[in-house]
This record gives sequence, structure tokens and C-alpha cells, in this order.
Amino acid sequence: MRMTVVLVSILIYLVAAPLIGLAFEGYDRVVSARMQNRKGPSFFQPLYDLLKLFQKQSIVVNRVQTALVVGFVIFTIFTGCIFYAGGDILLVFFAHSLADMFLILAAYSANSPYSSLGAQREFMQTMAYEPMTLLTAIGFYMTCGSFNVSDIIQQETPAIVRAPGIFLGFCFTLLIIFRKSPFDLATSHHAHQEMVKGLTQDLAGNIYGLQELGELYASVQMLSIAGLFFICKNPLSYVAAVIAVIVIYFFVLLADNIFPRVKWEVMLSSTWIVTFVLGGGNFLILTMLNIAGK
Amino acid sequence: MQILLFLFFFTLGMSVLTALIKGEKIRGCVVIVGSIVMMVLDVLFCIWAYRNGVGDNKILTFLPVSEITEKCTYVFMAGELFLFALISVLSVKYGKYHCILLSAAGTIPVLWLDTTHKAVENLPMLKVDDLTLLMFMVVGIVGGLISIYAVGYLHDYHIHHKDVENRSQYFQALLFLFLTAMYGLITSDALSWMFFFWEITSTVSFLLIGYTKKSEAVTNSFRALWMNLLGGCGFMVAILYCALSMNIGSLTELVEAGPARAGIVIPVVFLSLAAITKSAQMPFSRWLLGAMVAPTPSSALLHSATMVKAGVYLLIRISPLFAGNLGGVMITTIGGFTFFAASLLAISQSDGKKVLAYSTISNLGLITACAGVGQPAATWAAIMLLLFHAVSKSLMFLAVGAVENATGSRDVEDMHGMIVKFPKMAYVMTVGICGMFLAPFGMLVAKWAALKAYIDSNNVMLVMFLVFGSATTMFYWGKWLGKLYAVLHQSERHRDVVHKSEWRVMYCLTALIVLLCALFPMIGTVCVQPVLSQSFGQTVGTIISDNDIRVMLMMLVMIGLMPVLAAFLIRNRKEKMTMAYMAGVNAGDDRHFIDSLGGIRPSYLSNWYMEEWFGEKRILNPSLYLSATAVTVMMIVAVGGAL
Amino acid sequence: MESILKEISEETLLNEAQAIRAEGYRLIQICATTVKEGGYEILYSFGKGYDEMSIRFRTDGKKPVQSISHIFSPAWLYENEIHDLFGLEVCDMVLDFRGGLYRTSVKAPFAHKEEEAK
Amino acid sequence: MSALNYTGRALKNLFSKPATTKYPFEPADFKERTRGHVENDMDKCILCGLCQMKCPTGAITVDKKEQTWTIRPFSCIQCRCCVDGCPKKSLSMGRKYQEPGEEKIAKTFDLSDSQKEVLAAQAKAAAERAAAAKAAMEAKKKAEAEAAAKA
Amino acid sequence: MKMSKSPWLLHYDASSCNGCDIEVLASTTPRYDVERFGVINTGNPKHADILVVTGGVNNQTKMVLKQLYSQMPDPKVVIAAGICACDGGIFKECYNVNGGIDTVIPVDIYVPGCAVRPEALIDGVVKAVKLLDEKREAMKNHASCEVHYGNASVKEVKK
Amino acid sequence: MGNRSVVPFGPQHPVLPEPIHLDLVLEDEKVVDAIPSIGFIHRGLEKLVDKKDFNEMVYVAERICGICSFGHGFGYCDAVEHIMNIEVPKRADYLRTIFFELSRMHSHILWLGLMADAFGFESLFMDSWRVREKILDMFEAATGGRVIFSIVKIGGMRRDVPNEMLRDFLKSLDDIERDLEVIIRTFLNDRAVKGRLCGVGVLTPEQVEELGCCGPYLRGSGVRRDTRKLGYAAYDDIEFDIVTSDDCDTYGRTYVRAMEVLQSISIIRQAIEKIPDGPVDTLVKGFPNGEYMTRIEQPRGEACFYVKASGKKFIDRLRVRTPTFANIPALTQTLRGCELADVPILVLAIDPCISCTER
Ligand code: NFV
Ligand code: SF4
Ligand code: SF4
Ligand code: SF4
Repeated sequence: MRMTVVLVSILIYLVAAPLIGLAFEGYDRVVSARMQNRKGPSFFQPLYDLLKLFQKQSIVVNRVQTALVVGFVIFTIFTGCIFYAGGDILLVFFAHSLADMFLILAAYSANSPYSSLGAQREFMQTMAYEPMTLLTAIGFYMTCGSFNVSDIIQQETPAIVRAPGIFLGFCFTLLIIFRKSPFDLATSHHAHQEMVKGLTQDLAGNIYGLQELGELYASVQMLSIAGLFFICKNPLSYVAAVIAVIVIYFFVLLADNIFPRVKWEVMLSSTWIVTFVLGGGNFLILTMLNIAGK
Repeated sequence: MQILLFLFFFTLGMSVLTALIKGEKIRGCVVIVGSIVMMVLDVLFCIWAYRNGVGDNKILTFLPVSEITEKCTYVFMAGELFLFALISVLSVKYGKYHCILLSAAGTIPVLWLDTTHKAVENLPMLKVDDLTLLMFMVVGIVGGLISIYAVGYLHDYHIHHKDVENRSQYFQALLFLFLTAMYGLITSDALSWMFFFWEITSTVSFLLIGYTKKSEAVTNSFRALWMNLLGGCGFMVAILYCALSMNIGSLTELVEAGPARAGIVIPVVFLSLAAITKSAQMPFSRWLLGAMVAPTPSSALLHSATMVKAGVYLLIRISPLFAGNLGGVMITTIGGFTFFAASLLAISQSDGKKVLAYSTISNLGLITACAGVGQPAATWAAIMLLLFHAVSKSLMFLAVGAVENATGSRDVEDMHGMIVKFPKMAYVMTVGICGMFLAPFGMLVAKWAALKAYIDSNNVMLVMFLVFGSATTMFYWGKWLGKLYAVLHQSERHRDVVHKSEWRVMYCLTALIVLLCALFPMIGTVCVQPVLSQSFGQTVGTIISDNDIRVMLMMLVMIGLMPVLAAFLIRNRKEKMTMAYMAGVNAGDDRHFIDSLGGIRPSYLSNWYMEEWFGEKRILNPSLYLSATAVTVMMIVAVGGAL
Repeated sequence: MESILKEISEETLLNEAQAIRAEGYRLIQICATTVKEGGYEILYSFGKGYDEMSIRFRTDGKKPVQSISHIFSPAWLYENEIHDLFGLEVCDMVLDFRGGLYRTSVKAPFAHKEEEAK
Repeated sequence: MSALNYTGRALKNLFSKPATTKYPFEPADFKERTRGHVENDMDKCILCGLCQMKCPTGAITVDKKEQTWTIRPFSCIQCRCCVDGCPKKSLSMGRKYQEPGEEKIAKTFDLSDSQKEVLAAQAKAAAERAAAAKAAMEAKKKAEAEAAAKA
Repeated sequence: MKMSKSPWLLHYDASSCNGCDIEVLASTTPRYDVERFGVINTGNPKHADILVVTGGVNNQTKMVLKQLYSQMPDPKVVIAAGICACDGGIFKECYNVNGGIDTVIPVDIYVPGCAVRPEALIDGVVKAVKLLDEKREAMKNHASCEVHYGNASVKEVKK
Repeated sequence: MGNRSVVPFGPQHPVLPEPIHLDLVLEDEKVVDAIPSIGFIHRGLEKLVDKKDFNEMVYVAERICGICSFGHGFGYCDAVEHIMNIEVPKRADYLRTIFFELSRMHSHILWLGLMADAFGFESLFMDSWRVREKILDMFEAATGGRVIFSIVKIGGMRRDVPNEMLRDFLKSLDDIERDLEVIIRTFLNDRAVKGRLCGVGVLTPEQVEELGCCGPYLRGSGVRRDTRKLGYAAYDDIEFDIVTSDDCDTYGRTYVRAMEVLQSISIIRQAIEKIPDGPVDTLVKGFPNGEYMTRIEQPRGEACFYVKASGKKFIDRLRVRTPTFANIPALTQTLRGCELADVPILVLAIDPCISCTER
């Protein structure tokens, strides 16, 4: 029985995640354009973009690149599968960084200035957000007593109640993960002013499409984790989670539109401080509660 | 029993033998054969020990008090005097008198204890339990492989370093001597015996670091010496205290005394001091970095795979005693802090060996912290970390050494494009690096376990150190890995001058890493759980659930299949290859561009080191002071509190 | 605003420039012009506040012109330009592009045609 | 000093009408003076060739023989120089820009028939005048010669 | 799905006077907002479908232009924006201007104007995307694109 | 540490609509050395004097640059007018002033937008350019062109601008002023923006003088000099203060540019108020003979137009020294030791106009 549930949810994930991701991106494109007082593209534009990329010739600078990008996509999808199979959330993050590593290596393998600068910056970003993501997992563990997503969704109260600090910290790192200003250092969706395209500089045509697809899966997964904060036994909480995710995304977009890009020092220190204060503080309190509870 | 003794004396004999054989060829053969025999013996012994019941929570105790042990004591005393004399002579020669003092301070009280018969007697001197066996495997297999590797390495080393006197005979002899001492150390149960071997490892490592006799090497070797001797003094204080005021003479008794026993914190704290010096924890981390001047096999063997493990081995042994006392707090703080600070420092290094050194320090910090928690689950993680680290790190060292011999540089920057220039090596290194930090490889699993253990022990500080430290770890390994993967078109392949024997050793280690990853659940239950039940008297539950293990194995298989899949994908793809983007001025080969003056200029892509932020200049001293203060304060508080 | 133009000779250029510099002028521009009779004239304009002061000399273009970039640091740009467009040699520039500043399709397009033929 | 200066504007923009034009779904609006393309009223042109001479890019060719006026809109920089210089004011600036295309076309206009006639008439008149002048000249010369002879 | 729904653009200034450049840029800003048609200014040839070139070509930009063009994946369209890009404009007699960009790479759409008007550019883009679709069809029929592989990446050293 | 990356920056680079190339030597993110290369846009139009007569050269001069196009046309005409001793009608002078200031506004706002883009503030970029469109509308209404006006000629203006239209301008200006308020506030007060601007590319007043800088770059370092004070066109009749800033960094330059936009609005208002009626054109007879150097204050600083003529239809030499050209040595200086993330900001700080620079 459980096995079927797992399989079905993985299947749904595989099919639905890109669509949801595209929807969010479409939402992004429309809202961002409107915030800039432009009409903007249609809501389906990201879909058109993706499909177009797959129709393009594939241009590579070497063969290793393709292999690594494929690795990135496969592992990103796999990461999502772990999540939707109700697996260990720490493992989700570990697998996510493994996937990311593939992407970075792909950029390195191109051996071109901007790819490689982008790769360095991506490492920097990973270094900035990783503590927070780990703390997020820990936060779930502290509030629900388990790292397993399948257990987390079964709890009585949603995690947000006891881990608001960790939640906020996680939202902060979402800015980095979604490559949004002020933290779009390694690459961004528009031409990036010092990096050209940074990390994805030398991916072209359908290989780039593949990478975009991977990013879609990754972002859906990250949003799901944000939503997980709101989920509890009560089926209504799922609705709350969806609304919350949309709102969170809106704030991400707003931030994207009202902040300049910062330098890496600022990114690293601000993220770490946020992690330390919000994440660490919340964790400390949870620990104290735990000790007191015993 | 006989096997053990035979192994011990065989290794010692090997040491003497290699010292005697002049001819390089013959010696090489002897060393290789000897090492293989040693490994076989080692494995045989382990098998024998398991069949004799070690696996069932039993402990094999050898050498109860007898004539022989009495005699041994005298032999050891003579040995200690010899070491003291040796150190004195060398110190006088190089004008480093403080070492004599430290050595005297460590040796004389112990001699006094022995000669005045104040030492606790009637002890079993040797003991073999599961932890010993694990260490046996690490020391024997990794040590043996490295000895084999050393044969080819030294040959090349002396070709490249004409300015260094060829004393490879001596070097190899020292390696075997060291292994002997390691065997002794891990089998000793009596504190005084252990101390003897402890001092041998210090001295041998001192001699090895000074191998090249260059001034830098000499300075570094003395630094290593005094720090380790200081640790030895700590060990000595612990022995004295145990003997005189608690009537304890062996580790087993000490552990059995339990954390609650009054005054126990004093020997614990002093033993910890000894351990953190040997494991190069901050503030004693600098000797390990200095040790990197020695030829690679010694760095690999001593300074990452085995000797530094002696320190954490001791900590793991006494880890039950850390539960809920200041000793534990001290060790976890120092370990956690070292883990974080050393990994920050590693970011700013581009010398491959230095990165490895910092990473060693950092990982040992993690192990130390795990041991210091004093909970079974944390200790489980500590042991796992120790295992994985030994294998991965020795592979990395050997690979860097081989690269250095082949290309003349061990700088990470010069490994740019290895995937094209030296593919075999790139793959080997990839496994080594991934082994250090990536899921689903060993270190990460162990870290994961450590994280869970920290959370469960409600240690907020350690969790924070761990989460921040692993992020930085990722950064410095990742960028190294990236360097290897830059594809340089039209580049020349490096000539593969690495000896066959070296390759074989590296392949063995690579295979070991993968094997350990695949087998780690089994190792966890079969080899590690008994250790915990022996020392804590309780077993731990599942640390990593079966589901997760399954997922990890899937990942491993997927990674394994990646190259195959990629090859398959690439073969039938129609792709166009173009130049890399260089803002439109690529000069045609991806490595040059048209510069501002209209000429052709090579582009160069360097990793980031961020000297200003993470450089030694900025971080090293503050963290040394911080940790030194922490150690001192906590020792004073702990000892003062106990008295 | 006042503006002065002073004709000088090639040899005294550095001295003049030193003197002007000492008076606190900044460099406004350097400009070369072909002269019908052959050769070139080079005009240096300096400014101080709103005032302008120029010096000018003629050269036949056979021997290198002295660079004043040691005296007025931005001069290298103008001098490189003159070198690239007029084909005049300028010596001792602090940053010498060696003809790589403009990389024109035609070498020294402003130079006298007959010289080109030579 | 604050951190969120732009938030208000961004949110306001989000809920107000975008500043984007409707073009190309609605025709573009041009100003009255907009310089789009050059038009020639072939009813007025006298093929004098002044415009060809003045055009800085050489976008205009006047072929007097074929009686055509040609413009290459893909060379014209809308400087309005020809328009200002046309003696007959036959040139004018259209407001719509030249359509983009896959080829660089040239547009050739034949002189309108009426103008052709006018020109022909003028040419004829001019020829006549020239002939008359010549005749007059010759007559004069003759007269002078005669006078001289007389003298 | 048609490719024409998402033409990504790369702008390169081959030696224009800036007038056309800022108009190209202006067409991405709120008033004209070419993103309505899915246009993104990528700044990266490897992601671009449409190369918009302004200005005439000189020897230096010629190399760059060729390189950028070669780095764009098929199908791709080139738009010459502005009179200078079409035929050199007022500068065509300059010693350092080679003329329109069609002297270097094949141009698909010429957009005249000095400076080119954003509306004209929009028209040009609309025409270009149609071409993009056609080229994609052609690509299908030709079974696919060039294959330049070879083992160019490794050269063995001979001892 | 010997680990330095050497990377090419530009010519094709999204930060610059125009190609400029820098060889950057980086140590991590730090730029240790940068050599600029110009010459991608070099057309050699100064040489066109051989092929175009002195009247036609106005069209060429206007197309030196599409941003400061008016100034170039004006500067060239002014030099020739001086040589030929032509008295330009007053109304034409006023009109020239108005267009000059409008150009300055459009150029500065354009710059503000590009700067916003350089530090990744896309919506601010969009907003600035949206406002700029209103100025372009005025241009189009008055001259028929959005960027290249073709309205100035030797001896005056080619077309008059009716007074009603000037009054419409005033209305638009009010509008623009309102819109600019938020933009300027964001630039000058926003913490995050200041984080990117303050302390970047610091040059002391002595250094900027030494490096021969001009324009807002100069005034951003606290030097009070503005060539408009020379009083060409109608600037003599108009009151305005020189905007300077003592910050000496990119923030100071931003401040100067932002304030100059507002200042231009006030100048235009004064000019429209004072503009006399009358003709805008005088007849030009003969050919220029002599030499003259005009200095004018372009948006980016002082531009010099040196014209030498010898009484023929074709002048002998036209030399344009543009402000960007003068600021490039300063750019080279500031780039050394900055961070990679600052490179776009520093490059933009001089408001590079390469087509001006290279002609
Ligand atoms: N540099 C410059 Fe210009 C200005 N302002 C100049 O004369 O922009 Ni294109
Ligand atoms: S100048 Fe006028 S009349 Fe003369 S040819 Fe041209 S258009 Fe015709
Ligand atoms: S507008 Fe200018 S370019 Fe166009 S045809 Fe007339 S003179 Fe020539
Ligand atoms: S067409 Fe006109 S506006 Fe465009 S670049 Fe050429 S001269 Fe400048």
C-alpha cells in the first residue's frame, strides 16, 4: 500500500513539477513586468521558452559538459523523488548539493572565463545557503521528531508554529536559490551585468533547455519545502501551504524588484548572520524546550 | 596471539631489514613483499580475532602479568631513555633546547614511576577488542599500501629533488618502525606501554618531517616535536595521577571507572590534551601543516591516515568518560571549533598538500567533537569518520604526490584540466574528493550521523559548527574538483611517469572507498556496534534508516552508471562544437583571447582563495589564541574543580 | 576666460610642459594636424579653471615626438591616438599600445599620402 | 536613509496600467514633425539633381535620361537635407518609417506624366530659348562683325 | 510549438553611433516592451536566437561579429538595425568602416532608420520570428545540424 | 598569491551597449590590473572632412554619438560660426540651450537607468527609461527625431519651435519632475543602493584634476567647474549653480548627475520664460577660414571642437575631444584594485560613450 502511494506521488511529481515550475515562472514574468510598469509576456512564456530551447541545435564546447548537465538533471529529479517519496529531508538537501555540484562542474568544464567565474560564485552561494538549509532540516526534526517527510506531514501542528525563525531564514535563502536579486550572483534570468550569464554561460540550445528543466524541478522542490512548514495532519493545511507558497514567491519577486544586487561579501555575511540569528536562535529555543520537556 | 606477536616483530624486522639493504631494487622488492605479507598477516589476525570471539563482545586480553612483561618494562625503559637521548642529541645539534626539557619532563616521571614500583601492577598489558581490530585494519591496510607506494615515490622524488640527500633506506625503515609503534599503541592497554609507543610515534614523525634536512624541514620537525612532547607530558600527568591517586593503570580500568568517579576528570582532561596535540587540534594544529614538507608517503601515512588517528583513537577509547563533564565540553568545543576554523582556512590554500592538511585537521576536529559528546551514537559517527577519512585522505595524498612527481607541482591550480591531461588521475582524485564531502560517499554519511547525534545530545553549539563547517568544506573541495574538470582543448597529455606499483596502490584505495560506501551499513553493524556496546555497555539504534541507505545506494549506483549513460547519450548526439564564450574575442583555442593591445594573450582561470577573508593571516592567529585560551581555561576549571 | 596660443619648437616641448604644469594647468587635449606644406603640427591645450593655454609646434614627423605623459599623466591616451592616426612616433609613453589603440584598417589614415607611398 | 524606497513604486506599478504602447496591434502614433521617410511628389520634381548632390549618404539618384527619381530607403538617414534643399519643394518628409525588409530595396519613381510634359515643355522652351539666344548671339556677332567690317 | 514564441535576442554594436543602440535598448523598456513577444535580451550568444547588430563593421568588430554568430545555435536570424548596419550609413566613406554587416555575416532582416525606431525594430523582430520558424522547418528536413566533433580535445605528446 | 585569473571583459558584454574591452587580471574578485582597449567603434569620421563639405559635416558631427548628438552638432557649428564671425540670432541661442539641456536630461536619465542595471536593479532601470521616453517625445515633437535631431545648422537652427510647443514642454517637465522623485530618492537614499555606490572608485579632487577628468565625474569629486559657465549659447542669461559633491566616489557622481537633471529642468524653465521672438537663422555666406576651438559642456563633461579651415568648401581638420576620452585615464586608475562586481559600476561611472570617444 505504502509503496503504491510512494510510486504514485513520485509519478505525479515527475509530471507535475515542471508544469508547476513553469506556472511559477510565468507568474514571475508577469508580475515582475507589471512591477516595472510593463505589459510583459504572457503567462505561458516560460513554457514557450523551454519548448523552444529543446528545438534548438545543441552547441557544446566539449563533450564532458553534456554528460555533466545530464547528471545535474537526473540528480535534481532524483532529489525531488526522495522528497515526494517521503524520504529523509536531510538527504534531500544532500542530494540537492550533489546535483548542484554537477552543474558547477559543467560550468567548470567549459573552461571559459564567465562560466568559471559563475562557478566560483555558485560555490560561494552554496556555501552561503547551505547552513540554513541544514538548519531547516534540523528545524523539522526538532519540531516533529523525524527527518522523514512522510512523518512530518503527519504531525499535529505545522512546523511553522514552533520554527518561525527557521522558516524566515529559509525564505531568505530562497532568494539565493531562486537566483533573485539581491543575491543573483552566479547567474540570473536576465543578462547579468558582470557575469554575462555566469554559470550557464556556455550551455546552449537544447542542453541549456535541459538545464532549465532541471532548475524547474529544483525550484518546485524548494517551494515544496517552504510549503512543508505549513503542512500538518489537517488536510486544510495543504491549502494553506499552497497559499503560503504563492505569497512567499510574491515576496521573493518583490525583493527581486526593489533591491540591487549585492556583492558576495554582503551576501555571505548577511546570509550567515540571518542563519545564525534566526536559524540558530530558533534552534536554541527548540532545544531548550526539548530539554525542559524532558 | 602468535600471529599478533609475529606481526609485530615482523614489522619491526622489516624496519631493520630495510635499514640494512643498500640496493634500491632489492630493497624495493623486499618492501613490497614485506608490506604485502604484513597486510596479509594483519587481515589474518583480524579474521582470527573475530573467529575467536571478538565479534561477540568479547575482549581478548593478552600478556597478563608475567616474567615477560616485567622484562618488557625494562626494555621499554631502555627504549624511553634512548628516545630521550636521541631527542637531546638532535636538539642540541639544532639548538632547540626546549625540546630536551619537554622530553625530560615526559620521560623522567614515568621512569621514576616504573623504577620505584609505584606503578600499578598486575595489569593485562595488551588487549584486543573491536576497536583495536578496526584500527588494525586501518593501520595495516592503509599503512601497507602506503609503504608500497613509497617505493616508487621515493625513487622519483629523488630524481626531482637532487638537492635532497637520498636516505630512502632510512625513510622506509622509519615507516616500518612507525607501523610497529602504531601496532603497539593500539594493542596496549596499560597506560605506560601506550605512552611508550606514543612517544615513539612522536619521535619517528619528528625524524620523518626532518627527512630533507632543509632548514624549513628542521624547524617544522621541531615544532612537531615540541607539540607532541607537550602532549606526551599531558599523557604523563594522566598516568601519574591515575597511578598515584586512583590506582588505575590501564585504559580498561579507566573506562570502567566511569564518568561519575570523583577526580576522573583530571586524567581525562590530560589525556585529552595529549590527544588533541597528536590529532593536531587547535591550538596545536600548526605542526601538522609543517609536516607537509616531508615526502608524501610520510604525510599520507603519518599525518593523515594513522598517526593523527592515534589521538582520536585515544579519545574514542575514553569517550564514555566525557559524558556530562568538563572534559567533554572541552573536547567538543575544541573539536567543533577546529572543524569550522580549519575548513575556513582551507579555502585560502592552493597548495594541494596544505588543503589536505587543513582538511585533515578539520575532519579530525569533527571526530574529536564526536568522541567528546560521550554518547554511543556520536561515537559511532566518530569511528565511521575515522575509517572513511583514513581511506579517502590517504588516497588524496598519494594522488597529489603522484601528480607532483608527474608534473612537478602539487598546486591545485596546476591541476587545471586534469580530465584531459591526465584522465586516469582525474578519476582517481574525483573519487577521493567525493569521498571527502559528497553524498553518498562515506564522509558525508558519517557527518550526517554526527549531526543527528549532536542534535540528540542537545548540543546546539556543535550543530552550528557542523552546519557552517560543512558548507565551507563543500567550498574548498568543490573548487578543487572543478579544477580537475576544466576541459582544455588541444592540450598535451601529461606523461604518465607514475609507477605501476603506485597506480595499483591508488586503485586499491579507490576501490576501498567505493567498497566502504557500499558496505557501510554492514560495517556499521558488524564492526562498529560492538565497540559501542563494549565501551558504553549499550548498543545504539539505527543511525541511518534502511530507507535512506537504500536511497544512498541508489545514488551510488546512479553515479557509477553516469559515465556509461553519458557515453551512450553522447555517442549518438548531433552536436556542434564551438569555441567557449570570451566576450567575442576568443583567439580560437579557448585559451587565448585578443587583448587590449591587439595581441594574443593567454587567459587564465584561477579559483578563488579569498585571502583577505579566509587567509591564514586573518584567521589563523585569532583562532589559535581563542582555542589556546579555551583549552587553558577549561583545563584549569576542570582540574581545579576536581581538586 | 582667456586663451593663449604659443608657438614653440619641438625641442622645448618638455620644458614648456614642465613650466605649464608648474603653473597648475591640467591637460585638455592634444591634437595633431597635417600641414599642407608637409609635416605636422601638434597642438597641446591646457586649462586652469576656465582659462585655456595652448602650445603648438611643427614637426616633420621623421623623428619621434617626446611624450609628455610623465608630466601630464592622461597624455598617453592622446599620444597613442596620434601615433595610430598620424603614424607619428611618440617615445616614452607611460602606457604604450604600440599601435593597438585603434587598430585601424588603414595604417595611419591621417598621415600624408605621399609618405604612405614611400 | 531607508532600505525600501522603491517598494511603493513597485507595488503601485503592479496595480496600475502599464506604460506599454499597443503597437503593433494598434498603429503607432507619430508626431507631426516626425522624420520617417522621404517622399517625392513626382508632380513637382524637375529632376534638377540638387537633392542627389546634397544627400550626405548618396541615397538619391536622379536619372535625367530615364526621367526617374530613385531613393534607396536603406541608405537614407532622414537628415531632411534634401527636403530643405529642394527648389521646387517637391520633396517632403513622410511620418511613417520605412518598413523593414529582407532586402535592401531601392524605390524608383517615374516622373508623373503631367510633369514629364511640363519638363519636356520646359526643356523645349529652354532649347528654344537657347536656340534663340544662340541665334541672338550669332546675330549680334554677325552685327558686330558687320559693324566692324563697316568701320 | 513554434519557435517564434520565444525569440531571445543578442545585441552587438559593431560600430554604431549609439543612437541605434539606445533605441534597441529602449525597445525593451516599458514603453515598447518587446518582452511582450517573448524577447529577452540575453547578452549571451549561446542563448540567443536573434542577433541584432547596429552600426557598420570595421576590421575589429568583424572578428567579434563572426565569432558571436558562430556561437549561436541554429536556427538563428540576424537583424541589421539602423542604416549604418544596413549599408554603412553616413560613415560608409570612412576609412575604418567596411560597410553594412552583410559584408561579414548573412543578414536576414534589414531595419532601416537613423536612428532605428523602436516600432521599426518591433516590426523587424516580428518578421524575424517568422523566419525563425521557417529555418527551424528547414533544419528538420535536413535531418539536423552540422557535426563537428572529432577528437580535437586531446593531443598526445610524442616522446 | 600567484593565482590570478586573466579574463577578457567585453567587447560583447551586456553591461555595455557599446563595445569596450578590458583585460582584467583578477585575484578572486579583486581586479589587480585592467587595461582598457578602445577602437571597436573607431570609424574615423574626422577624416570625412575631405569628403563632406563644411555644411554637410553637421550631419556627420551629429552622428558622432546618438546620446549627445545635439551637443556635437552644436559644438561643430559654434566653432565654424566663430571662425566665420557669424552672429547667431538670440532665439536660436535660446533654442539651442533648451535642446542642450533636454539632451543632458535624457542622457543623465539614461545613465541612471544603465547604472541601476549595472548593479542589478532592473525595475529602477525600467522606470528611468520610462521617464526618459517623455523627453524623447518632446524631441520628436520638436525635431521629428527621437535621438538624432538634425535641427542645428551653421548660423542658427533649421526649424523654429513654436511657443505653444514650448509651453507643452513645461507641462511635460512637471510630469517628469514628479516621476523622477522616487527614482532619485532610491538612488540617493536607499541603503542597498548606497552600499553599491559609496566608496567605490574614490578619486580625490587633486587626482581628478591631475587625470584631466571633466563633467560630473569631476564635480562628483568636489571640483567646481562647469564649462557652461563660459557662457556660450544663452547660458550667460541664465542662473544656475554648479552642482558638486564632496563624496569623491561613485555616489558623488550619481548625486551630481541626479541633481543636474533637476537643474536642467530649471534651466529650461528659465529659458522658455526668457526666450525672445524672432528669426532662428541667418544666412551663411562664404567659406570658413581660420581656426577655433570651442569648448562646451556636454552631459558627460567638457567637449572640445577644434576646427581648422583655409577658406575652402572643405575644412582642413576637425578634431573632437570628447569627455569620455578625457575620463578614460581615470577609469584605468579606478579599476585597479576594485572588485569584479564593481567593474560595471566603475565603467559606468564615467558614463562611457565609446562612439564619442573613438569617433
Ligand atoms: N563622451 C561623450 Fe558624448 C557626451 N556627453 C560627447 O561629447 O556621449 Ni555620446
Ligand atoms: S531637388 Fe527636388 S526638384 Fe530637384 S530633383 Fe530633387 S526632388 Fe526633384
Ligand atoms: S533625408 Fe537625407 S539622407 Fe535621406 S535622402 Fe534626403 S538627404 Fe539623403
Ligand atoms: S544609423 Fe544613424 S543612429 Fe544608427 S548608428 Fe548609424 S548613424 Fe547612428
